[in-house]
Amino acid sequence: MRDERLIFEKSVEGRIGYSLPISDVPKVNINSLFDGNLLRENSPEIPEVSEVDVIRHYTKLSQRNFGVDSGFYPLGSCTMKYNPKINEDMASLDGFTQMHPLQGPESSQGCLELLYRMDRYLSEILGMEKVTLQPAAGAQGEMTGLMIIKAYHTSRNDHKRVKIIVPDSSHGTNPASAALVGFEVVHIPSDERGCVDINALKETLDDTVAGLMLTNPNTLGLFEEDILEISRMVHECGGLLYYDGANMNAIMGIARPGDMGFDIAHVNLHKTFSTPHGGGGPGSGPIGVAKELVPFLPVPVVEKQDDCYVLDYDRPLSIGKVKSFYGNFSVIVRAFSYIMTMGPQGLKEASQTAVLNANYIRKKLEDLYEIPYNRTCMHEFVLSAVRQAKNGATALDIAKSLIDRGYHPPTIYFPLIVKEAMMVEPTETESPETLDQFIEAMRELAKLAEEDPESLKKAPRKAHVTRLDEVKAARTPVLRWSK
Amino acid sequence: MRDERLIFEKSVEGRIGYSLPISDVPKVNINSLFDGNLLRENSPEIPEVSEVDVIRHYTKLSQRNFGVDSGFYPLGSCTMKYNPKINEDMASLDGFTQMHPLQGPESSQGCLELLYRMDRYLSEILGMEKVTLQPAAGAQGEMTGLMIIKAYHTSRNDHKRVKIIVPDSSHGTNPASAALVGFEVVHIPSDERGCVDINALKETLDDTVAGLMLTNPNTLGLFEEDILEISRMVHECGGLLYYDGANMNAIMGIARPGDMGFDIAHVNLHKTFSTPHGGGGPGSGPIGVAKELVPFLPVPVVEKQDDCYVLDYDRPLSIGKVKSFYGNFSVIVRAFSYIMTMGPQGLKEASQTAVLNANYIRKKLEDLYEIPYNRTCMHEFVLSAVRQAKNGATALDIAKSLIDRGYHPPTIYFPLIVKEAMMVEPTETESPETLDQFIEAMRELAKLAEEDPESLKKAPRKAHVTRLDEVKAARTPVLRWSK
Amino acid sequence: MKSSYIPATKKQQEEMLKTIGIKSIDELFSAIPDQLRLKEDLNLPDPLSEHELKKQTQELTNKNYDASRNVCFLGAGIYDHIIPSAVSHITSRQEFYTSYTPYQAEMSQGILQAMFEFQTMIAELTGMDAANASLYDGASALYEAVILACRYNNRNEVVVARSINPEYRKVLASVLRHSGIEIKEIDFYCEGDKSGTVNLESLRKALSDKTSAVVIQSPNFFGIVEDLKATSQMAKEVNALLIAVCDPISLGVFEAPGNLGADIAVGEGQPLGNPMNFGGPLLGFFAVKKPLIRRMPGRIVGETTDSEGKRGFVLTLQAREQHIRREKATSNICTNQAMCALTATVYLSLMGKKGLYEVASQCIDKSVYAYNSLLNTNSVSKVFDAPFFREFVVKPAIHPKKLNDELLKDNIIGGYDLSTDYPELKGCWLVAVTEKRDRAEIDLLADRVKNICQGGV
Amino acid sequence: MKSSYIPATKKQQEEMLKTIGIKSIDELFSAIPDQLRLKEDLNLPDPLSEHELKKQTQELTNKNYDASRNVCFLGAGIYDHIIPSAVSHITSRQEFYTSYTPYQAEMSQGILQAMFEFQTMIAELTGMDAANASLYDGASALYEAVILACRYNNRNEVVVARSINPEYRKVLASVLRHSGIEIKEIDFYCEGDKSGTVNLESLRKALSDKTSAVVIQSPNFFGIVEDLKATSQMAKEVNALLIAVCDPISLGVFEAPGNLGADIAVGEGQPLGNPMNFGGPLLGFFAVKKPLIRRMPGRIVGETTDSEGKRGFVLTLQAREQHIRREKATSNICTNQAMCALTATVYLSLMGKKGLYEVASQCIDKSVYAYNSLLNTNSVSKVFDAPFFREFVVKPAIHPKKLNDELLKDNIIGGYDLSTDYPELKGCWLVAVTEKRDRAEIDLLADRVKNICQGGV
Ligand SMILES: Cc1ncc(COP(=O)(O)O)c(C=O)c1O
Ligand SMILES: Cc1ncc(COP(=O)(O)O)c(C=O)c1O
Repeated sequence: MRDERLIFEKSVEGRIGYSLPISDVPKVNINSLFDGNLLRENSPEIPEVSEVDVIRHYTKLSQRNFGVDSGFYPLGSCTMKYNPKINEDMASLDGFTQMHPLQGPESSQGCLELLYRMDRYLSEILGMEKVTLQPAAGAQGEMTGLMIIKAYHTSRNDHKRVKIIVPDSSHGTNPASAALVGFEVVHIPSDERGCVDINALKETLDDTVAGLMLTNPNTLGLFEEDILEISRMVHECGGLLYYDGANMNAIMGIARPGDMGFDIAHVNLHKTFSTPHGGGGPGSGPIGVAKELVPFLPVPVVEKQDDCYVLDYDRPLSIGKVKSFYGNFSVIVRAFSYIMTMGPQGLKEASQTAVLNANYIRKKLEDLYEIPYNRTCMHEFVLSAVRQAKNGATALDIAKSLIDRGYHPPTIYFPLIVKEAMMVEPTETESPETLDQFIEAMRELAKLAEEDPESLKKAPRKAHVTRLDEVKAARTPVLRWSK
Repeated sequence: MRDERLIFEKSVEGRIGYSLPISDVPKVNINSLFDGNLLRENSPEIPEVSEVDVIRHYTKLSQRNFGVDSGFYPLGSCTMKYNPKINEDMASLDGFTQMHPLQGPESSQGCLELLYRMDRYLSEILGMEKVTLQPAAGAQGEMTGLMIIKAYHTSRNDHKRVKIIVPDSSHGTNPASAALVGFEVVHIPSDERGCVDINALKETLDDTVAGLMLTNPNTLGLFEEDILEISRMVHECGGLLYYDGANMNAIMGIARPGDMGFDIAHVNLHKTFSTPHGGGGPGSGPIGVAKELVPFLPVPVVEKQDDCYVLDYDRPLSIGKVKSFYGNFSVIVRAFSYIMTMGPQGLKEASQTAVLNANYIRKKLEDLYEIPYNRTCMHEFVLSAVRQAKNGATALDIAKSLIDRGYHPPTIYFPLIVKEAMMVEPTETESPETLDQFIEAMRELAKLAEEDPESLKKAPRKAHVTRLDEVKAARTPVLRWSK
Repeated sequence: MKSSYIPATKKQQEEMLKTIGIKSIDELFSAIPDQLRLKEDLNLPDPLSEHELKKQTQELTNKNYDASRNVCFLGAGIYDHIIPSAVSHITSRQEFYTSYTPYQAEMSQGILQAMFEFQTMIAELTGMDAANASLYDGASALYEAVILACRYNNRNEVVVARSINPEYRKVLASVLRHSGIEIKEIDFYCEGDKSGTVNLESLRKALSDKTSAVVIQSPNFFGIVEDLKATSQMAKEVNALLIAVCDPISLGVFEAPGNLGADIAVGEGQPLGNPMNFGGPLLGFFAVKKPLIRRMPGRIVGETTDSEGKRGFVLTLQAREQHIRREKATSNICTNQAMCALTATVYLSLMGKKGLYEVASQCIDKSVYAYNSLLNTNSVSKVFDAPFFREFVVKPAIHPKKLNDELLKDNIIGGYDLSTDYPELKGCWLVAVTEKRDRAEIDLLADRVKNICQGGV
Repeated sequence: MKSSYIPATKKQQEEMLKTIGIKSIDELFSAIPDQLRLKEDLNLPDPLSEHELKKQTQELTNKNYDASRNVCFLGAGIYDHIIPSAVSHITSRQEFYTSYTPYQAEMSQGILQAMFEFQTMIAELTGMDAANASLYDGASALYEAVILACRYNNRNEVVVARSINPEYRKVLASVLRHSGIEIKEIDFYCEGDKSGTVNLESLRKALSDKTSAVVIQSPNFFGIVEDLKATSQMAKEVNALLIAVCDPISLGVFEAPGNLGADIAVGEGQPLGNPMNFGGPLLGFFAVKKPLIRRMPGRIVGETTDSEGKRGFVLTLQAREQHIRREKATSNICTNQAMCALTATVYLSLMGKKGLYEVASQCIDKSVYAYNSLLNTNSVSKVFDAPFFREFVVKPAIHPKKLNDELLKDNIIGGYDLSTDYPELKGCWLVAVTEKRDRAEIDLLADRVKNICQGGV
């Protein structure tokens, strides 16, 4: 418990933690084989520790971390649902983990079949024609989708389309991805209902618009009711619609981006399809596209020929590659297992329950917290701690106080259009009892925020550290240990 | 953190945590197939929880437990050494875990080969002729050995040998096993050096003595220097010598029970051979025997015939079976992996380091704690907290205070011949830094015991519970949850 | 090469030697007479690296025909049930499996609470008042039960049905050989609608005021459900205890022995989520009615409170145990099978009331289907008449051993050859069909049996 | 059947609906226009139970030829190294893998500290001042580096050696296509003792004051160690940055790019304990010299103190990132490859200074042995002259594709066919030999190659 040294600080000269075969081939004299300049002068400071040291060190670190398996994790927009254990088992089969990506189709039919089937399943779920599994995460999916948008317009010799429209409530990756692909980003405001301001959109639309990025339900957890109108408008002016699938957990089996008029949609397997987020990743961000965009998909595309699966690289209109090989395969295996065990009804039930859970919490908190757009929400909702903040306890203080009560706090200060935002996404894998306990904690904190806001400012008190100084960290960055 | 309910208290009617195939055979009407009396009237109160509930519940429980991977665990006599991870991997291979014990030798050659090789390796380490791997733990090994002693004397028509001698410092399983097999137990005292009192032994020896049980080094961590004399005496009077192998970690590759004159020896794979103890088990307690006792070993014995391994049941003098099948196979796999990765020098180095570590701690604590038999010890030593106890802080209080400092306490109040005993066994897998920190903690506590003994009585304060009332638990036993 | 499991470096060891005041590690061993000191290394293979070990071990497993690559119809006390994936994700938590007996309760609340839950589940399943925290296996649980009974009522005869697991009977016989306890074995009906169940007439005859206990298993070794109630009434008449050997999965549908008059219920907990593991480790469970609680063998966890009144758990009733009572202890057991008990606890939590019932009833459905399918081949014949659970006896046209050898070629692990243990059942074959088997596998079995028996291949 | 992952029971859901004040779950979706509401279930397979999924998935893996059952000599950027067992015992800790980006530092100190350690190790290996906490893969790390460089010095040409991984070149090309950044590719020497390394004359010619950065890989795609120093001097002359693509294992023996003039070091961290996983997830690492720190893409962990002065770790320099800066962010990356970075950290901790050197030098010993063995068969011919690390190019007598097909029959996964990416290397074969291969395997390879090329089988 007391020990929080870095692994480097546990290093002892000469100690070893590895077990390697003794080489049974002749030893090469490295010094005579290579020019001396090429060889390392000083060994890197990699710690010298035993296996025992390593296991204890990282076991201890794990105990200082909080995951979904530790408890409720209503981090809005991130869909921190429970990650079924069987999926982990399937992803760790030697027959998957020990496959080299360049073996060739003959010796990797199992992998290719799985990728092919995932393309089919995700296409069905998204209402798209075809899916590429190459992008490593949502943001890379966005980049890929935007590259396809660019390629599409270019292929039509329509070179003036330099703008991508994003709502002001959108996630930061949307504008950042657009910029990465060389688009100009145009923000449009939300209306008083928290949705795309149709008039503002109308004003923005012209023949310089390459496309619109939208997440639906949006980051306020609200379904864009005018979506058909929006997509008509964008299409009419010659733009394409990109669907940010981060919020797909609200609508699986209920509605599909393809039917809404979206031309491209990504889906975060690490959110909606229950693959673990792993302290920040890896994720997987496949994108599906409408029929006319299929030629632009990254290479290779997995195709089925008779009973064989092949990798098709011969696609002249393809945007090329966005990532090495075929995507985050082992993440895809987990999502595949998830779809296979949930089935169509299971996925729908997941979304229904996720939405029910979010509305339940919303209803039970609406008297104590300001909820700027307070109507039936989808799988998440955003409350505002403005009332509490006025009294001195900000969203941040409430978040830190939740830590002491054993909860991971909701996402805070996002979306940017809500002051003192707390974005609550319970997911379907939480029991009503857990929701009730969380509600209770939030209500208690609202009360405390009134009676003793100072006490919230001192939180957390029960974590392994008290509140950390982020300003100091950024002002004089210490980004590595040094001897 | 706050949640410490029982799994039963989390049950919600109708909730499920299982995933089973839907039966694809005709449904049988159980009520018409079986007599109504035979069928269950009320369902058992097995909790109704989801997979999420189960994972969180037991993950949380695990976090309230302390293992070797959590830190130093100098529980004397139990050899809590580090359990290498590769051994776990080997034991969890489908090719082992999914083997049915009654498949027959044709389809289980891999298992049988492993058992055969373990017999050979352990025989070599113990200096014995042959080893049976059947006993599930040390105590069952003792029982088996004592049954062999009985069978041996009986086979010689020597029916008057009804006594088993055990030293007063011996582990409780020794006399208990002897009683189980129907022997009369005779305790002999230790001498002032902490060893078998040769004179007392001499007086006890006669033709009613079936055998002597001894652990060497003994439970004080001292090597019985007169072992050759002792074994000569016992053998001369017609008795056999049983070696309690709990302390083998002191002498692997250095000395062998067989060479000392022992006729039977068990070894605790879960101690010396690094298999995890699992919150109390499973263990494995193979026994090796000298040549003349081989016919009495339990059936079946694994034999090698040409290149095949067979199970030999045709052994007329065998004591029969002491356990189902062939022993705790998956524990044996771990020990096999351990021996294979350590090799002969590695095992010796393990014992040498274990002994060095114990003497190092002993030396560094001898000024502050009473050490009744203070000379070079083997892999463990026993100190006495009498000095501290006089001042009000007992061995128990010191133990509980160690918990707050992040250590598992040593074994306390054993062996019975030392007052306020604390039996410290560091093992070889602890680093000198860890030993130094533990020494520091023990020295601090000795000081506190002088200055503020009351503070030790309040320990532990940092564990998940404060000191628990054991008397209450025993007086009014609550051994199960009820609705 | 230095072992990666031993952290002390040469240099550190030198310093430690200095502290101790000696020159070499060898000096530490001077108490060992020189003639006992090994002069050479042990004759063991040179050490392997992890990678080499993995390769060699995989070669070993390749010589095995395991139930992940073969379809298993073998039972006879150890069963190939479905094990939920979540189980091993819990039991592989280091804080559990690298800990030991929770002598220090305050830092072992995790395993203590889990054992308390285990005891509760076993008590619930068996309908008893209390259970311990595990014994080595079903066989050892049985000998402990018999010893308890004989000490309790000071009698020294036990009456044991021959229809209990022969492995248990063998262990019982060898462990009790020198104990002064006499075992009387009771045969089973070979004909009629009770065929395969214990012969109640023989049982009645065997009972006397010397009888300490009656031991009966249900479902018995042939898969047949015994009439525990009748047996217990007979036992009560001579004031003997009833020891019921039971299968935990079957207790999802069958009446608990505790409700049928059993005083002690023991059995094998392997089917509760534990892999077959070539027969070990297993999980002996042990449950009793109230009067026997303080006579139970093994570890027992009890509820208590901490100094602040908070609920907590400790090892309790330790005065029964060997480390306190030595030769007067109720048993010699020390290390037990805690991890297997944890496995069972997690398994049962996942299955829940409903899942356990589902497993048990699928075992019935599928074994009945297999029984009928086999009989329909006309290559096997009926042996017993009473209804069974998960397992049944038939007599194939060719010898079971030969039949199994042939089936193995089709990656089928056949049933148990009863000839070994029951001369009267020569040529009989005990076939187990759990919920893990599907129709296609059962159909394949029937098809292959038919072909093999009819001389085809 | 109800999913075991959704705890709310029907009854509980009814009560929740009541609280919300509606009658059915459907009402919650009334904001969705009716014409968009699916009227039928999705066309997906019916749900499988765990057991069925396991069986079906095993059938899938059986169609693969994986490196646990076949001997792998394939590299080309992804390597089959030995992975210590302890690695997955850590990365499978639920507290790690079920957590997400540590936005709430106080309850995420575990992953934050581990990432801080990762950053330190990468900085140490590469000889740079700071590293980030991971990017998607080597290829994405490279495009991020190029973008950084162009924004940093406001130039828009990058000079890229053709001897870098073709997969990276392809990704670079597609991502930069519309960025206004121009890529100039530089060939490699085809003859002489520098054959296989970047053509320094061509490189010099390509450089100008428009050059933002030079991209070079060492060991390059052919396994050959490049002269980074010479390259960096040339880059410096035109004030361009040097971006070094490097292999982390090789840095156990070769000089760190940071000490040879590199401004940015990127690469693929898969060889550090991450399984090949059919190419994903991988681990992009990214390290820079001081002036570029605040321009790095991705998450960065920094040290700080808590309110009591205790050391702690937080995500820092977030003003670079998309969630704050939106379109002005240094990158769009959000979810990264944290678990792969953790894997690498645990791997490196286990290997230590000495183990890493041992792995690297065994790679050299074994690849040299394999190279010589293959040449000795007279069935393959030399292609390049410069010394290599772990991987080398030869030209077999028959086409690599054909050769690989034959080798597979002997459970050997052959080398990479260079024809695809390098027309000038038609018929050439890139063979990787890690420390995991032993002499017998290499001898078998040579023997089989000889036989196959000479028409035998
Ligand atoms: C609404 C939204 N869009 C896009 C993303 C980006 O996805 P990823 O993190 O997988 O790159 C996120 C992720 O946090 C998100 O919440
Ligand atoms: C000295 C001694 N003998 C015997 C035993 C009994 O071994 P087991 O617990 O494996 O039954 C022990 C175990 O604690 C012991 O320490």
